[in-house]
Amino acid sequence: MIAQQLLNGLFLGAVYALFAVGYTLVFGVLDILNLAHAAIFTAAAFAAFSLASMGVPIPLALLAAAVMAGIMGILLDRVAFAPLRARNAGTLVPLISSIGVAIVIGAVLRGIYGVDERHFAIGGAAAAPVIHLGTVRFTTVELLIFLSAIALMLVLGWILRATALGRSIRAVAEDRVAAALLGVDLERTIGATFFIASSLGGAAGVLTGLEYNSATIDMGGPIELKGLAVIILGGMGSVTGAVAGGFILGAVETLAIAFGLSAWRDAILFGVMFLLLVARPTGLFGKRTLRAA
Amino acid sequence: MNALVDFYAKHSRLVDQIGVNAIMALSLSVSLRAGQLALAQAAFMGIAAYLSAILSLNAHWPLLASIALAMLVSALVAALLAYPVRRLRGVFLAIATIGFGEIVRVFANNFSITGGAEGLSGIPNDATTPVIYVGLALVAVALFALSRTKFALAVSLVREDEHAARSVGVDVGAIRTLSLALGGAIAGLGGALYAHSNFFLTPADFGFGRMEQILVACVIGGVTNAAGAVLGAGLITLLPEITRAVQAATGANVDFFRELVTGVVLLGVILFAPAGISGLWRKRA
Amino acid sequence: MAQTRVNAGLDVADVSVSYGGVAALRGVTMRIGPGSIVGLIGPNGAGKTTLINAVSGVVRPGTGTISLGPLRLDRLPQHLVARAGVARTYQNIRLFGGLSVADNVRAGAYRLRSPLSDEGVKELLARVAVHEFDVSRPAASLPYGEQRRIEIARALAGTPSVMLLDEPAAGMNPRESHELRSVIRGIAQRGTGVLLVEHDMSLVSAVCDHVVVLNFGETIASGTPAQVARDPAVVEAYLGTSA
Amino acid sequence: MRLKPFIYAVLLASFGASAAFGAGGPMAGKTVRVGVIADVTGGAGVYGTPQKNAYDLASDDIKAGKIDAGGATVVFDVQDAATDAAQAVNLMQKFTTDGQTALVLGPTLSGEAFKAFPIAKAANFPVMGTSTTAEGVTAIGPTVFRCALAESQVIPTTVKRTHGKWHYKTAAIIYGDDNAFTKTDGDIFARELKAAGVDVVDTETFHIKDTDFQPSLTRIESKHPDVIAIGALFPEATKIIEQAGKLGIKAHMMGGNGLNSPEMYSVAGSASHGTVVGAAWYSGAMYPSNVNFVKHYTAKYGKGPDQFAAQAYAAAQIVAYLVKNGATNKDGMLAGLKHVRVIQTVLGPIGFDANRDVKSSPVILSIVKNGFTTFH
Repeated sequence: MIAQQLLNGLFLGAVYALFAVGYTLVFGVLDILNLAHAAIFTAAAFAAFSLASMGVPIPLALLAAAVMAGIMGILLDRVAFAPLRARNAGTLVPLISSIGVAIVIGAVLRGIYGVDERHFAIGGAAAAPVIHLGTVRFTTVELLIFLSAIALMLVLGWILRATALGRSIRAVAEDRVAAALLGVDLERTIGATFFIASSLGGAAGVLTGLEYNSATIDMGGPIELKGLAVIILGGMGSVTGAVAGGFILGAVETLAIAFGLSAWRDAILFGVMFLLLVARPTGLFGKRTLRAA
Repeated sequence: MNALVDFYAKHSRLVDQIGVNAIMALSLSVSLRAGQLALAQAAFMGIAAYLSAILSLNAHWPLLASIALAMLVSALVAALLAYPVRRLRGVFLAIATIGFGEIVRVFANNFSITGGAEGLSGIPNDATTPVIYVGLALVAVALFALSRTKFALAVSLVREDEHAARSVGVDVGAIRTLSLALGGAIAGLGGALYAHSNFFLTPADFGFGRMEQILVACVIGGVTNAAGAVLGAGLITLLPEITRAVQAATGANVDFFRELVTGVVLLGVILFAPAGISGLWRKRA
Repeated sequence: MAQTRVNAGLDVADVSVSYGGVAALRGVTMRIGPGSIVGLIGPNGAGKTTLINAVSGVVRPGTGTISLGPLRLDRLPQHLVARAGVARTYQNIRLFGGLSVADNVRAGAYRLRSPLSDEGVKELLARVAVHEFDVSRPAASLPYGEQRRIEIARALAGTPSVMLLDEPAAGMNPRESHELRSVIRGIAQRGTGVLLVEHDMSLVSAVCDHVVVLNFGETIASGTPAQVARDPAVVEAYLGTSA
Repeated sequence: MRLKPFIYAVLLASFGASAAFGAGGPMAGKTVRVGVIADVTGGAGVYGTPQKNAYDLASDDIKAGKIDAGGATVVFDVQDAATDAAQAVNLMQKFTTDGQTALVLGPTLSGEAFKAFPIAKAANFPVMGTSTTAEGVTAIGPTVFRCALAESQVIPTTVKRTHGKWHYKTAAIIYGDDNAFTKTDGDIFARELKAAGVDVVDTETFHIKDTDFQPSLTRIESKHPDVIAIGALFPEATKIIEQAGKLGIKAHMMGGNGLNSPEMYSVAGSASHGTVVGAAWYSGAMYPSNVNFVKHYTAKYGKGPDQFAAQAYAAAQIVAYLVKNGATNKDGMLAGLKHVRVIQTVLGPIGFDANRDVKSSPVILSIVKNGFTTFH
């Protein structure tokens, strides 16, 4: 049973991680919590559903939805964050404006799709052909979703490490003023950060939708709070940390249930996060100093 | 006068909700004024709500006594929470305290004394409008009185620069703990009044959604003054009913209309008045 | 504004501080008597700010003692050191930027029983040569030199026994720097001991009774400004490189 | 006002399909306003929207004479509470004080009902829950009625019937512990299984909106239960069943009212086949009004009705019946509801017991390809 549970946790953790890297990237660069990330995650799942129902192949739908999510991210920044950034509005006010955008996105989705759960014609991951491997079983689609998540995170890692854009993003995250002095175009870099973060969040939404064969208006609710736990576990602003945090969360959640503590699952999850924050305020991989509000 | 009586007869629940939400927004403003983005207000509210309800239902305590103890316990919990999070600031503090709130909610779900998800019903509905508004007035007066004390000075110094505050002799840890405890006590009042004006409690009443509501009310009203918190709470509480009236008047018969307007209003206020509604009024004055 | 306790002067005895195994101060000893002005100089990284941090309770010395008369300061948290009567300024100004000038000055009197009156605020601002302007302006909106002096006024507001000034002339124009001399002398004349960390040697020579020179965390010389200026070790370590 | 006497008759004849009085009925020219509180948006929008749809359809059907309201115009003023108890409370106060509304139907969730119904009780105002199935709802007061079969009325029969056929010895329970409806499911399944001598080998909980149930199901499978009792609403139940299928779990599955939705077979597919659902309504029931309801609802909204819609439609049929018999205001409604014996609805013949709860028998269904069938 434990082997199957660890595999369950691994699959779960991959999507958590993919969602959280976008979350943490925006925090790392801008020091703000973007509570509209979950709304973009949801919008992308619906977009992929629409495309798939028009006959677009799933991989292409995933790609297109991720790009759309990225564009939404840029718009989100222009509408909700850039005007406040220009005024040095701090961390609290952007938090509220991101809540406002999340409500608007939810309302628009409701206008387009109604309240019903939408399902992909190909069925959920659980309905796909099952692969038996020793005592564990998983389906081909689950495996593909897992591999897609990993691949996307590797691409992000490559962008951050090896490209000029990645260097700019890291420079802005390190010290915005210094980066500007070194000639980094701040607004362009921030826009690119939002594109990348949101397209990854969107991809996580599509993969979640495929995994459970479901797109709903409020599918972002649970992952929004769990995503916070993930980025704290890993260390806010640390992409490696968010990946590790995603897998740790998947494992904690799965093992809590495996040991018969399903009723206490969320308390354990947030308890672990709380204790880690208390013991190590910068998270497992965070190196940044603490910031005042 | 008759129009007023008639209005109250039709909307007394709404009036009460504004009062309770205003108290909650004020409770959050206390820690925000000390620069502490501590988002556990919904949890303090829940602890106090359940405690005062259980005291009334099981021990038949009178209303005021149950409110007093609920406030005390809620303040104590807040003060205790201040210790483990003493090294956390900004968004880190926010997330840790949100996590604390989730843990409290899971406990409320699993304890039999709270009734779990099936809730706690039959709570006496004795927090009438005058009781709620006397509570709100007392909080406002207390905060105003405090604003002229050394404590208020220390709070603003901690918000501006903790290190410099220490260098002039401010015990930053004590001020943080005190401001959290004071916010906890006020949230306790709000929670107890909520319990006694709603007949029924369920853990979902005190989740992240509630915390968001309190935070939004506080920030769009304006963090730095009591009037702002009350205005913000008023707007947030009235918005669903205002949009309902607008929807009826315009015949905009679409389900998502109210949600859309709510989001746009929220965004508009925060973008055009980052210091909140009360900030707008101040600028002009 | 009466002193809250008898000022017996500050004694730093054999103080060492290390950060993660790297020694920042090694066995430093000095005394700042009431009303005296002690200069603390040395190249960048010599440990000057570390000493101020140690005295003001920001860092805890590994060995040695720091005392204000009979009161041991080296085991007290920062805010209690401040309440005992040790005030300081910062190399990078740390005003309460969002608060008004008047509130910043009032904040300095936090340790005292009674709050500062409006007249008290004006008098203190006059003592640091800030005249004639709107005290309700946010502190962060003022020019750099004025902010420096307001920070000194804030430190003065608590009627300290000892005042630690960390490069007060940095960023000041020559006229302001010159005005600063009388401000510092004025502080000492009222009985407050002053520790002045400064790169501007003309200022140090002009106001200090005694100068301590640090290099790599150790005292390499001390004496009157004139004695120190002639010390070969100082010339080599410090003056030689910066003059 | 004195009410004219009601005709208390068991209307076995098709009550809905034939317009007995049509536009020229005894109540012609009268307008009766009914307030409806439904969560059309927000987290429970997926339950409140079918309710709204059902009232819209019922409104059309009354106009067209397919439901006989004695020729009166019945206005269903459907207001969205947005899954916000505060809005449900405000709506309840608005409806009970506007001087026009004769009866309030809803809200959607029991948690909202516990806050809103006491207001109606204080105003001596009649209200009827159509989906608020938690225990204690009707106990709030003498003006609170319910036309939805509670889980406590459905699940005991479900356990008895399945146990009688499958003779299982061990069971696992999986239920949502953060929602009054599904928590009640969990409690009642535990009680009834124990009473039947079944050993409950594992109990798992989840939260509403969860999507991944594999860890819980993996644990359940390790205990090899003969049967799995599901306390869930259909969005979670479809995923539980689908994922159980993937994990190769062969145990029998059963659940309550929450599983009575076309989504069960259309989404979970073959994994759902054989799942037993105890419910208040059978979509395939041959009552004429039900046949018409299912047909017209499907035509109008492009998908079949679920139980939320059926119970709301039944509430509208009850309202029409009361109006036809002279109830035009709140006193008339209250008196009418107290005296109702049996009304033909899409749920079958129903009435109210002494506790104002619906008197009706549950149906035990089994999921087959593309639909439900009765379980034998």
